[in-house]
Amino acid sequence: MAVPDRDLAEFRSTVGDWCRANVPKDWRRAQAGAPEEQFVAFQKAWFQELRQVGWAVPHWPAEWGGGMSVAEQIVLYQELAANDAPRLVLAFVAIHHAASTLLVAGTDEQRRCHLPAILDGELWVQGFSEPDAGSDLASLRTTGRREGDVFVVNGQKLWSSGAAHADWCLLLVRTDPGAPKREGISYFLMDMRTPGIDVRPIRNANGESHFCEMFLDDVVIPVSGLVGPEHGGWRVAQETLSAERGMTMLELSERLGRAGFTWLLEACRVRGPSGDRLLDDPVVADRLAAFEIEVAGLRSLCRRVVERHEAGASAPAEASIAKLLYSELLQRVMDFATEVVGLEAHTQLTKPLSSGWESGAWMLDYIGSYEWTIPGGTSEIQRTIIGERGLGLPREPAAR
Amino acid sequence: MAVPDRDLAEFRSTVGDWCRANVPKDWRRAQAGAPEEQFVAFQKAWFQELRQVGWAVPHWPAEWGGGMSVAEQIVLYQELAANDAPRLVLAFVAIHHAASTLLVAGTDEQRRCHLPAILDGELWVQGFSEPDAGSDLASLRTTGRREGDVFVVNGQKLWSSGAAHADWCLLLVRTDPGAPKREGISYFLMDMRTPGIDVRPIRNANGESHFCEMFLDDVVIPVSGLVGPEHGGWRVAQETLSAERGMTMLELSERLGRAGFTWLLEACRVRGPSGDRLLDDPVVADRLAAFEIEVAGLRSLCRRVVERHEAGASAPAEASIAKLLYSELLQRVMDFATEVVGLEAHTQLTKPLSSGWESGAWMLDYIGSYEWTIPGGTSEIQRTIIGERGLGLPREPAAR
Amino acid sequence: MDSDFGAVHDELRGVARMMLANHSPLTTAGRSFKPLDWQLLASSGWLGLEVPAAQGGAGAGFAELAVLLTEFGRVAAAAPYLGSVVLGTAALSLLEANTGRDHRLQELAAGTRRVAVALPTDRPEVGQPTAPFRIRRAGSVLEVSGRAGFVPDVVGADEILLLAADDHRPVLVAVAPSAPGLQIDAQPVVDETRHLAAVIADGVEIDPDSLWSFTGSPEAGAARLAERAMLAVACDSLGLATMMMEATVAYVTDRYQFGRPIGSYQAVKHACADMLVGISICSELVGTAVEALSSDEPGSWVPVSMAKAHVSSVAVEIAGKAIQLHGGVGYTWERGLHAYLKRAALNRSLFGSPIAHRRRLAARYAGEGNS
Amino acid sequence: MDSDFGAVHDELRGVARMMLANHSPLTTAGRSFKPLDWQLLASSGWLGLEVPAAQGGAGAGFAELAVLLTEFGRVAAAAPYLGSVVLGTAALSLLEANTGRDHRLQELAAGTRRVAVALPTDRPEVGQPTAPFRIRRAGSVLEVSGRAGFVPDVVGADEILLLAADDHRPVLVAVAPSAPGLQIDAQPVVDETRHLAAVIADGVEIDPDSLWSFTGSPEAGAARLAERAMLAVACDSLGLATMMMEATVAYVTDRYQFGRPIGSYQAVKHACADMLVGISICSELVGTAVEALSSDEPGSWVPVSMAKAHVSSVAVEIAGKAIQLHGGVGYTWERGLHAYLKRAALNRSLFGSPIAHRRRLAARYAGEGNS
Repeated sequence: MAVPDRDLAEFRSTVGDWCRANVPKDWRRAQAGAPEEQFVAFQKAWFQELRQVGWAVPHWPAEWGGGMSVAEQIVLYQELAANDAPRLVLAFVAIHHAASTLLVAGTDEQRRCHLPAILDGELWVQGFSEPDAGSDLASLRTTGRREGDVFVVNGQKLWSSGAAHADWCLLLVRTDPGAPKREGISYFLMDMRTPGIDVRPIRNANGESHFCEMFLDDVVIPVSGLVGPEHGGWRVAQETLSAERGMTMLELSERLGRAGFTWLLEACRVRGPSGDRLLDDPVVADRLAAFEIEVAGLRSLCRRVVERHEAGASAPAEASIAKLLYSELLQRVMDFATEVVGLEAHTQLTKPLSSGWESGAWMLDYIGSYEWTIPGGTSEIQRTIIGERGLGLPREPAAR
Repeated sequence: MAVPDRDLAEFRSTVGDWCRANVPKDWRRAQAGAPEEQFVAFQKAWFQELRQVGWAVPHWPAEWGGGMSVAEQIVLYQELAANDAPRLVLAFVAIHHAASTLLVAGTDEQRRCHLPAILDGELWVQGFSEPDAGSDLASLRTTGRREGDVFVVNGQKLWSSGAAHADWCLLLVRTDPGAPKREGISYFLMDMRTPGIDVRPIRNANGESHFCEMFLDDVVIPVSGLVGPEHGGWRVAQETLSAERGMTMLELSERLGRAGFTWLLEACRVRGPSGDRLLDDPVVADRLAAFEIEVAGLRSLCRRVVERHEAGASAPAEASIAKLLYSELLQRVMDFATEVVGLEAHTQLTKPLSSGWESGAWMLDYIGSYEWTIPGGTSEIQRTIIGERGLGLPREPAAR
Repeated sequence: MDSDFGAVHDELRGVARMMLANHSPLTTAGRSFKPLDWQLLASSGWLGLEVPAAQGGAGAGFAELAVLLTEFGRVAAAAPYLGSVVLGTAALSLLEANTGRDHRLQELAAGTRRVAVALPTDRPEVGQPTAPFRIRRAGSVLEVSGRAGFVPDVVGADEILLLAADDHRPVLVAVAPSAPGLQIDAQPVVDETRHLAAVIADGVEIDPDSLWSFTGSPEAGAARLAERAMLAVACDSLGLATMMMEATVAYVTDRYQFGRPIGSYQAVKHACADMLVGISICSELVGTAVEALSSDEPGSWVPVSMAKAHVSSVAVEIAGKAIQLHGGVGYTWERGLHAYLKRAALNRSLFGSPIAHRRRLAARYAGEGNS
Repeated sequence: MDSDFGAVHDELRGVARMMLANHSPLTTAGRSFKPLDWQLLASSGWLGLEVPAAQGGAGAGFAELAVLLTEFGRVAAAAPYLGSVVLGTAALSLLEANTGRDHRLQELAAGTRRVAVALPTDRPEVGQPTAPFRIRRAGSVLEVSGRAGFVPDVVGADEILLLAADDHRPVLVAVAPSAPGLQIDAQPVVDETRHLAAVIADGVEIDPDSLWSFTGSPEAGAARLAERAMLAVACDSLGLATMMMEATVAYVTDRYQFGRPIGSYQAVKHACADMLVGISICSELVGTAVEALSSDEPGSWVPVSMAKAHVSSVAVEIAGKAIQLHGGVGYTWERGLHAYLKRAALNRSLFGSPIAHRRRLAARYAGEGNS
């Protein structure tokens, strides 16, 4: 997969030129606090723009419309970040989790049905978490009763980000209540137009409503919606969930470096009423340098993680290391930015949804950072994974 | 126990005047790196000086030579710290642990035998910890076999600070191997001249040897050496061990504030070759201020802890809070001092043993700080105690 | 872990906690941040706590006020208490006596008048607040001009007291919100429990009877006002941090994952322990500062700056950790924890950042002598 | 978690780890800090790693040296490697070619000569090290004077190279330890694995043949030397931190308390996880800096300062945490962990404190443009 350095440099300038020509200049201002429909329309349009140049799903196999080398993907995401292109946040589950599920464990028919549809704009939602199954995902209680060629599903899902706009859902359901908790779960593709699905938005700490609750009342899913074996869904979820995390962490760490840290520097260069700049405070400058170092280390680490993953030489738990580092560093940077920018940091009341986890609205960004330290395995869970899988430390005794 | 403010002010000036007249001016220099015998002689002499003015055992009951109010003790320890008087480190176990054990659980005869002797210079050592019983003290394995009027003791004790100089030992021994682990332990007073006791010094990380291993080979202790009921020693240890911790934490926090922080300030005021002072670096100044605040809070907390203890209104786990705060703050201050003072901090190769945990030999003091975050319940254990006893959080499930 | 100012304080605290119990964003499911009922506060005697009995107040001191402020912090109370009571009543009390003043104090205690005080909010200089307004005398006409940002509780106030320099001497000037030349720009912030505004005066003509001098040293009076503001915020942060700890302890005791209450896991338990340890120090720092300010100790700014710097920082950490330990639930609007984090972060920046306060403290080290 | 520079590096690392396995203070029970056998290092080709093949060396680069330096850090090796190899050989390599130089390189590679290099050790200025010595020309007589503290590996060196200013141009001057006017004061430090000394020259007369110019820009040559010193220390800290993590993981897996291995407790497990996370970042920073320095990138001081600032700090934290998690055993002399903490703390201060390096980095932000 080695791509000559010269070709990479050329690709970099191609992406850069394209971005400068095509990234809407004022998208952040226009999208900050924009109504939901406008956000959805913007995301769909941007997805098609990227698709046209072949950069919407670079990580997919060539036969489905991707086929970009990892080295090129790294360049692509670095340049998208450097040019502050909008992120594909709305299609995220579709192009990552849904696609990797289909590619790894789906049937040919499922793939043919959905992968092209995703390219045309089909949106997906995750239906995994439940009120009593957060970190302990395997304790989920949504039930699926088999009746001939269909399953009848009842239960409640939580934190289903984007459910309001989704066409399809990746759903984990307990289909064998008698089995040990990880062995009675099936993995389904659920059409969101099926009767019995009630989606209610949940306002998050910033007042946004991209999270949803999903109530499932006798929802009928045909057996053809199964992914992997009946009752064998837990393994499918494990294999497919984290498939694309490496490249996502790389993209986000690039954005933290290029957008987040750079804007913080800019904010610290603004001259106050008395002509002084935050940067002139050596205490602030010292902290900025410390953050720059950590961000540089994180970006380097993320590149290494995707390269090693590509080479089949991943170190154990390194995806957890990257996630923990990114999320906690993001949080500390945003907390610090809120502190030093001071009262002005509290006056920005909206931020665009199409960004990375940094928008320059520091207080909102600080709060938003908890969306990275909590979901997808809390920082506490990540540390346990790193200790046990990364270092081989003994597990805790099981609860009685 | 309310002492009028005026009397306290007068007492404060009495102690201050006495210290200025009696604290040897150059004791730190003279004692730094001094041979063991010189340290012991110095400690014994200083103990007698304090005893003469009634300040060696102020916390003991009046009938045994103490009887000072808590308010006065606070003043006493504040002034001893402010005037950099040597600490009674050699007699520490004798005047605190041994005395409180005797006062709380000893017989009249034991008290009459030992309390006056301690005033005359009798030294004690703790024989609690063992190689496999550190944080989990109750799992100790030293055995005591009853044979008529005596117990025959075999085993190994560790971290017995000052055993080389001790006359007597507070000893925990498993006397009923069949009982649950906390119910088969007895508490003894052991004469260190008894045959079968082999004391070997252990060098610590700083190269000092005040810790010892103690090997017990068929050591015979008469039944009269029992404190509390046979097999009932665990409760005795629990009741008496932490008795004086509050006042000790107060004394040490005063020394951290008066000696430790003040010396750090002085070190930061020294002009370097180019005429600059560490203090002129705003990054250093900022950290110094942060430490000053924490030390102020700690000192205030320690005063409150002893006052509440005196009033019988102790909050749960507050002794653990004080110990955790002191030990970790000490460690952070010394680490920071080592960092900012730089290479010079590494050139001080000795420090006096009669000090608090700060001597101005920053690197040695930083290492020495682990003597507070590890023994007496590691910081990890303290946090568990604070969570469970201070906040009522549920315990971990027991190991299988 | 509240500080213990004795039985009177315990009673005041108990009453306040009961009355405010249902006003926390934790119990109102984040639906609204409705201000507390002002008349109820008046009838509880809380508006006139420091007003002399002669003017219908309780004649108490800052120590009692601090108890209430901490309780308000516990429920992240949305009430113009900071502007009108902590600063307004105190500003008037610090003035030389005059009938206008006494009359106003009476109305403040009764709840029939509300005021705001425009101090420098963002970067306090070492020792002495700089007046953000200045007086100009043109013949017999008096005018005030200047600007103060982020002034608490201006909108809805019947009168605004401006800290102004009258030939370098700090004085207070009372202006009506409707005065020609006075502009009030609401500055909405992420924290919906606080209401701030910029006050801009451009040659506002003032009645000479509305220009008041501080009793004693004008500089000391202005400094005292600023210290009250700083310490009030520290009390608030202490209260909200305590509430966050209690809510977290309750949650992690009830919430099970992997067959155990999550509070039995060391990662969670030790994080809660660190909250208690942090609050223990905060409580001491606030107690020391309150005592110093109440008893008018010289140099009271030292413990006040210590408390403001440390407590306002620790409260953000604790509120953030509370959200983290509540997991996804803690990140919802409904659960209300966000209101505490936002308020804690705003508190950190109000009336001087922690870095600014530490700089102020560190300036004392510069001399070669003892600190 | 070592950086991967390919198969050659893996082999070098493997050989080194095997050869050094029994030299760690962890395995020698802290009995001594005996220097590694210098002739053994020579016969392994480690002394001439960067010496050209023509002079009997391996003709390798700093990337290979970095592998060894990290392994030396793992065992807290007591050897004059920093002074004689990292700085000495490199200093000579950076000089304009001359027979004296080539001859010396040959002897250095063979282990028959040892040198030390006196650079400013404590507070490096932004960008450019200031020469601690200066040349004075009195007629045809050349003299050097000045002082450098904490110079590594001076005692026992056959020759000392002084970084000196010759009319503001940095040059290197070779002096014999016995030269009249040269004073060497050993500066023993708590860390017994390092040997430092102050070098004081008071009008030491020098042979004109011993005054050497750097190839190319003299400033660049001097800067390159300083960067090598900084990065060598960062490599050392990375190695020792990694060893501390591994020793801790092994200990907490074996040590039982309350019926469980202590590594099964979250407080311990998460602390170990944080070590791995910290080392992962350190490893990246070192890798990036080594690449920049090896390939002579302009601006290589940026990744070098980043690595020095961060890695040398994190290593102290990790070594300290290792002692803490080992409990009482970790605090004994015998266990040897203390040697790592002492060396880590010394590394933090050698060749620029973390604060100084961050100040240097932050100076880049001052412009209004992009960083």
